[in-house]
Amino acid sequence: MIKRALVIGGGIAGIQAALDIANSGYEVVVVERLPSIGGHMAQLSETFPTLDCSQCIMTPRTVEVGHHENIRLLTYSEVVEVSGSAGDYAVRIRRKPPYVNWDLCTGCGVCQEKCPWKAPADFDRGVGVRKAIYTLSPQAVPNKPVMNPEVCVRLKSLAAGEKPKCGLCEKVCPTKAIVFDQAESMVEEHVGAIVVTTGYDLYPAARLPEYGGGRVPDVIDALAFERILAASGPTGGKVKRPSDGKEPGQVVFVQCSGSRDPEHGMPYCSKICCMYSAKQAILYRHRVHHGQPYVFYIDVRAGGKGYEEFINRAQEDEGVVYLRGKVSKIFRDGDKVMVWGSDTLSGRKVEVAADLVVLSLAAIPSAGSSDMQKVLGLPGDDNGFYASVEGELEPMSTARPGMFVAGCASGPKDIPETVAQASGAAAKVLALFRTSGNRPGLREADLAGLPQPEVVAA
Amino acid sequence: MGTPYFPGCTLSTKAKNFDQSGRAVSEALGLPLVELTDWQCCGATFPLATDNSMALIGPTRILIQAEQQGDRVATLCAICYNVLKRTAVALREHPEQQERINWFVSTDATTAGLNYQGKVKVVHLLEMLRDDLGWEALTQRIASVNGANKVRGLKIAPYYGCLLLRPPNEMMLDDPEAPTLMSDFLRALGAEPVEFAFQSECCGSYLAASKPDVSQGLSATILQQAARAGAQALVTACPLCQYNLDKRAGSERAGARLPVLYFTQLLAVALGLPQAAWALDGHYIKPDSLFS
Amino acid sequence: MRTLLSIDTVAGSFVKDIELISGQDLLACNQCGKCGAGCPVAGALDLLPNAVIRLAQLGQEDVLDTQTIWVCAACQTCVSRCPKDVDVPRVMEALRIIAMQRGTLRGPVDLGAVPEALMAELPQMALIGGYRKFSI
Amino acid sequence: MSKIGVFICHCGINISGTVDVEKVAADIARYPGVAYATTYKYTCSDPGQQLIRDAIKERELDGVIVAACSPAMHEVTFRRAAASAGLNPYLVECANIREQCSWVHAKEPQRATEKALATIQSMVEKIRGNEALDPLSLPLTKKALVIGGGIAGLTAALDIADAGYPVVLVERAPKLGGHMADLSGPFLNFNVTPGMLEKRIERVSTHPNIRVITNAQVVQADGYVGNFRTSVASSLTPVPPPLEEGLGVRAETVDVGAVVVATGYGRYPLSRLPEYGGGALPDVITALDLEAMFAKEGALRRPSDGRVPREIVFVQCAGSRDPEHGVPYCSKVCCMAVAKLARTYKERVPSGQAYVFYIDIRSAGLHYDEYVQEAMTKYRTLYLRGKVSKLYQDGDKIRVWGSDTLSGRAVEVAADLVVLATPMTPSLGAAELAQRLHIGADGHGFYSEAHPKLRPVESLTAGIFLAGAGQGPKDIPETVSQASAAAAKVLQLFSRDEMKAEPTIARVIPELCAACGLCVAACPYGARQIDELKHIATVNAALCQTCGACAAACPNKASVVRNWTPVQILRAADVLV
Repeated sequence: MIKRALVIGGGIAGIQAALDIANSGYEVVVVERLPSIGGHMAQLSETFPTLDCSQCIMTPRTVEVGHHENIRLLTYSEVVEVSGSAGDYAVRIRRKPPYVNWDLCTGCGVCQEKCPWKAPADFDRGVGVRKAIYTLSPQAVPNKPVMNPEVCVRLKSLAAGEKPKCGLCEKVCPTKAIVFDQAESMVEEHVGAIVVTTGYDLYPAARLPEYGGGRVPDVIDALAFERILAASGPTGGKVKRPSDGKEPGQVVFVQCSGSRDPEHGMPYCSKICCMYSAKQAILYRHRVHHGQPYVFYIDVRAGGKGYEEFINRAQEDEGVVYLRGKVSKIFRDGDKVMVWGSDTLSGRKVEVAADLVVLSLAAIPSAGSSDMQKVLGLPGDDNGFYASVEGELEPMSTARPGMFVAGCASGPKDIPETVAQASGAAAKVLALFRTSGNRPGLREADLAGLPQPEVVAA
Repeated sequence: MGTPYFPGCTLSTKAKNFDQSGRAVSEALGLPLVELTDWQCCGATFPLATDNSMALIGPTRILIQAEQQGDRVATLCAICYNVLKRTAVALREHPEQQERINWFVSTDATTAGLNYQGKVKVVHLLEMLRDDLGWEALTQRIASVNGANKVRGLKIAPYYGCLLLRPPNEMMLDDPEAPTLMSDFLRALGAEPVEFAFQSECCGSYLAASKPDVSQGLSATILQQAARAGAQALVTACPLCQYNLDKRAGSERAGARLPVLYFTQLLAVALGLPQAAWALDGHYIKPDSLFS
Repeated sequence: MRTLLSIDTVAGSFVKDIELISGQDLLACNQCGKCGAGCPVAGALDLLPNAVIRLAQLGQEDVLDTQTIWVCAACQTCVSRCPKDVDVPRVMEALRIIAMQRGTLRGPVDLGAVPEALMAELPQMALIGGYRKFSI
Repeated sequence: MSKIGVFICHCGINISGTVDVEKVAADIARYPGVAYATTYKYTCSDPGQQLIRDAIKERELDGVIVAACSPAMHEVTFRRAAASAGLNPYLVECANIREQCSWVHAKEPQRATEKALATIQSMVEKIRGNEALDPLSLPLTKKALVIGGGIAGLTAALDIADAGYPVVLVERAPKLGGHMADLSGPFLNFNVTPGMLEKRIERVSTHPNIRVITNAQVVQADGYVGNFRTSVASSLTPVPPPLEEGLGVRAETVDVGAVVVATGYGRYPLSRLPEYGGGALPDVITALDLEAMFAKEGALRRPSDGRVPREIVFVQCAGSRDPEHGVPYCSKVCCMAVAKLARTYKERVPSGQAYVFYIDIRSAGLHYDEYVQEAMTKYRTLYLRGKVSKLYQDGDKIRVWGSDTLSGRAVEVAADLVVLATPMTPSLGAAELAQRLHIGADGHGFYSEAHPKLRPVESLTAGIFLAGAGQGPKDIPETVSQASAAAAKVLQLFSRDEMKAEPTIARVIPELCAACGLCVAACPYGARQIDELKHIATVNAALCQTCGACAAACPNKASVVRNWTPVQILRAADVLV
C-alpha cells in the first residue's frame, strides 16, 4: 500500500479532498488542467444564500494547498495514463509547457503588464480580455503565468519557422524566467488511492440556436455574469453588458437552458441554477437599483438550508419577477434582446425587451471526462458523469477499489454538497491508508475480512 | 432524363409564374424537371392523427407516379415538399401502413396494379441546387453570365417559413433555428443575405382562408422585421408564404413595402435569362424596380 | 365552480381517445409552457397550447370549446422546441377530430362565407389545407 | 526589540498601484527600533520569503513586520518563513495595507500612503511587546462519540472505526437504523444492493472498534476538542428525551476526543394542520405512515375500513414552505419521496389513480427529474400544481379541495386515502442537546454549521461535527456524504499525536488576581474557571479563543492576552489616533 493519494482536479472538491488527506499526514498529488487551482468557484462573485464573496472564502484554502508540505501541486498538467491497482496505481502526468520557468518566476507580473498581445479570457467566459502571457486571476495559486501559444506572436513565429518576433516578455523579465523553447514533460507518480474531482462545464450555447446560439453578444451564460458581478472581474464588478458597455436596465434569467430537456440530450436537472440565478438577480438589483430582473422557470428548486427563504427574499424584498414558463425564443432586436416566454400561471405569452439575457446553461461533465474515464477504467453514466455503482449509500465509491469520486464529476451539486462529498472521499482514502496492508478499497463486500489494527475494550 | 417534377395545384394555377421561372432555371442549370405524367393534389396538409391512412392515399399516389419515372420527385412548393416527404418517411417507418395503402390504391383506376416500393426521395429544388449542383458551381455559373448580374449586391432577407424545415427530424433539410440554406443560395447569386430573427416564423398559412386578419398580422410583422434588418426584398420557397407576405401584408398599412420574390424568380434574374423567364408578373409589391 | 377530478376523468376515455388519436403521451408534458412562448398565433388563442394540454391531461371535455384548436395551423414550431418531445399539433388534431366526430362543432372554415374577392385570389393550397384541417 | 525588519509588499500592483511603497519604506526605516526596511513585488512568493529569511540571518533581526495583505491570508506563511531562519514565529506580525488600505482608498493615493505608514508604525509599537512563544500542546483522546444510530451515524461510525479508531455509538431507540429502517424501499433508481442498510447495521454491530449503546442518550457533556467528557445514560426500554435518573437507568462516563452529532429528523405534529384534518381523520396519513404500510408485503389497505384505496392524493408542502405554520423552509426530500410512494402505489394498485398536489417539483440533481417524469408517464401519476386548501371526510371519502394553477381551476378529488408530506423537523430533544454540547442551532432547531459553504459538517465548536438531517433536511445520498465528511474531520483530528494550539491566549498574572470571578462570567467560551484551592483564576488553553473579553473585564488587569497586552494595544493605538 502506497500511502499517497492522487487528486484529479483542483476545484473546490479537489482542494477540500487534498487538504483533508494532507492534514491527516499523508502526501497528496493534485493535478489540475488549468494553470492555477480554484475551479469554477474562483470565477464566482458571491455565494448563496449568505452572499459571501467567493474568492475571499476560498483563497485561504487555495493558499494552503499551494504551501502545504504534504501536497505536490501539478497545475497545467493532465493525467494521461493510470495502471496498477488499488494500493499501487502508477500514474503518468503530462505537464504542458507554460514557456516560463516557474522555479525562477517570482510572479511579479511585469511580463503580463508589458505583453502587447490580447485575446478573450476563457476565465472571464469571453467577457474580458487577457494577455498572451497570463495568470487566471490576481489571486492565482500558483501565481505563475503561462503563455498561450495561439496568441503569443513569438511562439507563433517560432512554430512557423519564421524570424522570431516580439519577445518583449523575455526582455522585461527580471529573473530571466521566460523559456520560449520549453517542451512538455512527463511525470510519473505512484499512489495508493485516487480521488476524481473533475467537476463540470456548461452546455455550449451554440447548441441552443433558438436562444441565439451564442451569437447574440448580450445573451451570456451564468458564469459570464458571475465574472461581470465579481469585484475582481473584467468590469470591476460594475454591471455592463458586452455589446456596448451600457448598464442593463432589464435583465432576463432563463432557467433550464438545456437542462430537463431530453431533446437536447440532458434529461436531468442541473440543480444549482435556481439558486444562483436568484443570487445573481439579487446582486444585479444591488448594483443597479432601478434595474428589473426577471426569471423564467419551470419549478423553483430551492431545497437546502436557507434556500427557500432566499428565494422568498428575491421575490418579496428584491423585486425579482418570477415567470413560470420556459423561454422559446431569444433574438436581437435593435439594441434590445427580445425574449419570448410564457407565464403558464396567467396563461399568457409574454415577451420582455431585455438589455441583457443570462442563460442558465445545463451543467455537463467537464470537457475530457469521457477520455479520463477511459484512462481510469471507470464507467460513465448515460449522461457522461462518473457513475456511482454502489447506490445511494456509497455515493463516492466507484467501480474500482481505491478510486473515489466527489463533487460535480458525479452529477451537478452545489458547493456545500460538493465539499461534504470531497471530505467524505477523503475519509474513504484515510480509512484505506490507515488499515494498511495491500488490501483493496473499503467496499462493503471486502470489509468482512479486513484486519483491524486496534481493538477497543468496550 | 431529368428529375420527375410535381408542380402541385397552386403552381399550376394561381402561381404559374413560379412554375415558369422554376422550369426555366432548372433547364438553364442542367437540372431539367420532367412533370409527372399524371398527378393529383397532395392534400396540402400532412395528416397528424395516428390513423391517417386515408389522408395519405393522395400523396402516396404521387409517390407511385414518381416511382414510375425515377427514384426522386422534385417540388418547388414547401407545402407539397413537406407533405410528400413526410408521407415517404411515414411509409418507410411503418411498412404495415404502406402495405395497407398499397392494397387500397391498387384497386384504384389511376394507379391500378401499381404499388409504392418506398424508393422515392422527395427533393425541393433548393435542395437540388445545394446537393446536385453545389453552391460553388452555382457561384461560378452566375459569374460566367454575360452582362451585369442584376441581383448582385441586393440586400435580400431569406424567408423559410415553417414547413420547408419543420419538423426537423423528418424534413432533415436544415436547422430551422439557424438555417443557412437560403443565405448560401443568396450568396451564390451575388446577393447579400440579410438574416433576421423572423426567417422561420409562421406567416399564418391556411389561416389566410379562415382567419385572414391573423395571417395578415403575422405576415406584416415578418415584413417589418425584414425591413428593419435592412432588407430590400424577401425571398421565399413557398407559394402560400409568398401570397400571405405579398398580397395580404404588402400594403403600407399592414406591413412594409418589400417585394417578396420566389427563389426561382431571383435565380432567373441572376442567370440573366430572358425577362419572360423571370415571370415577375402578379406581385402586389412590384419587384421590377429592384432590377432596373 | 369547483372541478371534480376522478379516475374516470383523468384516466377516462376522453384522455385515452386523445392519446390514441394523437399518439402522444399527455403526461409527458410537464407544463413548461415553451410551446406557447414561441407560438406565432399565441395572440389569437383563447388558451395557450400548454393549457389545452393541461385540460386534456385532466380529462376536461370543455377543452373542445376552445378556439385554439381551430387556430393552430400546425406550423411545427412548438414541436421542434418541445423539451419532452410532445407533438402539440397532433394533440390539436386529435381534439379537432373528436370535436368533429361529436358534431357539436363545425370548423370555422365555411367556404360559402369566404368573400368572393378573397376566394378569387387565395392560393388553392390555402383553401384545401384550411378546409381539410379546420372543417368537416 | 531594536532590530525590527519591515518588508513592504507591492502585491503586484494591488498595493503599489495606490500606496507609494518606496516612500513608506524610506520613512519607516527611520522609525525608532526599525533596523531595516525594504519592498518587494510579491513578498509571499518563494523569493519574497527568501528575502525575509536572508535579512533575518544577515541583519540579526529580532522582529519582523510584513506590510501586505490581511494576516488571515499569509500570517502563517511569513511566520513559517521566519521560523526556518531561526526567528521565533510569534515575533512576526502582518500589517494590513491592502484590504484595509490600498483597496479601500484606491482613489486617494496620498492619504493611502500616509495610512499605510501609520499602520506599520502602529504594528512596530505592538511588536515591541511581543514575547517569543511556543505552540501549546494538548492531550488528545483518539476515540469518537457518535450520537444517533440512523444512516448518518452508522456511516460516520464505520468510517471512523474502519480507520482503526474506537467509536461509541449512542442510539436513543432500541435498535439501529433510524428512519431509514422504516422506509419501504430505497429512494431512487440507483443500482441498489438489497439489504444495504441491514448490512451496514450488521457491520456496525459486529465491528470490533465500535461499541453500540441503545436506549441511550447523552445527558451531559463537558470538555473541549480532543478531551470531551460525556455522560451517557441508558435504560432498559426506550424513553423519550430527556432521560432522567431513575429505576433501570444506568449512566456511564465516556471520554472522547471528537463527537459526531447525527440525530436526524423528527415528525411534525398533525395537530398543527387542522385544515388537513388535524390528525383526526383515519384515512389522512403521513408519508412516513405510508412508507411503513408499504414496508409490509401484501395489498395496501386504508386504515378506516381496510379497503384498497382506488384514488390516493398526495399533499406536498403540508406544513413546509409555510411560515404561517412555523416552517418557512423546504423539507427537500418530499418531492422525491412522494414520487417514490406514488410509483409504489401504482405498482401495488395497478387500477388505481394517484394525484400529487405540489407548488414546485424539486427533483434537483442527476436522475431525480427523470425519476419524477417517469412517475408521471410510466406510473400515470397526475401532478397538480397548487396547494391543497382543505380536506374533509365526506361519507367514506376524503374530499380534497385544491387548485390547479396551470389550468386556472379550483379542483377537488374524492379520495380514498390522503397522504401528507409533512415537514422534516429537528428530532425531539435536538435543541437541548445543542445546548449541552455548546453547538449552535438555527431558529428551527437545526444545528448550525461553521460555514454554510466550505465547512458544512463542522459545528461552531471545535471537535464536534455534524452529519445528516440534524443540520437541515437532506436525502440519503447527501446524508451519507456528510457522514463520511464528518468522519474525515475526526480522522484528521486523530491523525496527530497531540494537538497544537496557538499560544497567544489569555494568561493570568497571579500576583494581581483576586479570584473575583468576573473573567469566568465574561468568557463566552467557558475557558475561565476559578481554582478554589489556589484561589486564582485559570485559563483552559484549549477553549480560549483569544477574544480578550476577560482582559477587558478584569478589574485588576490580571488577565492579559499574550502578545496583545494592554500596553501593546495602547501604544499601537497611540500612533493611530
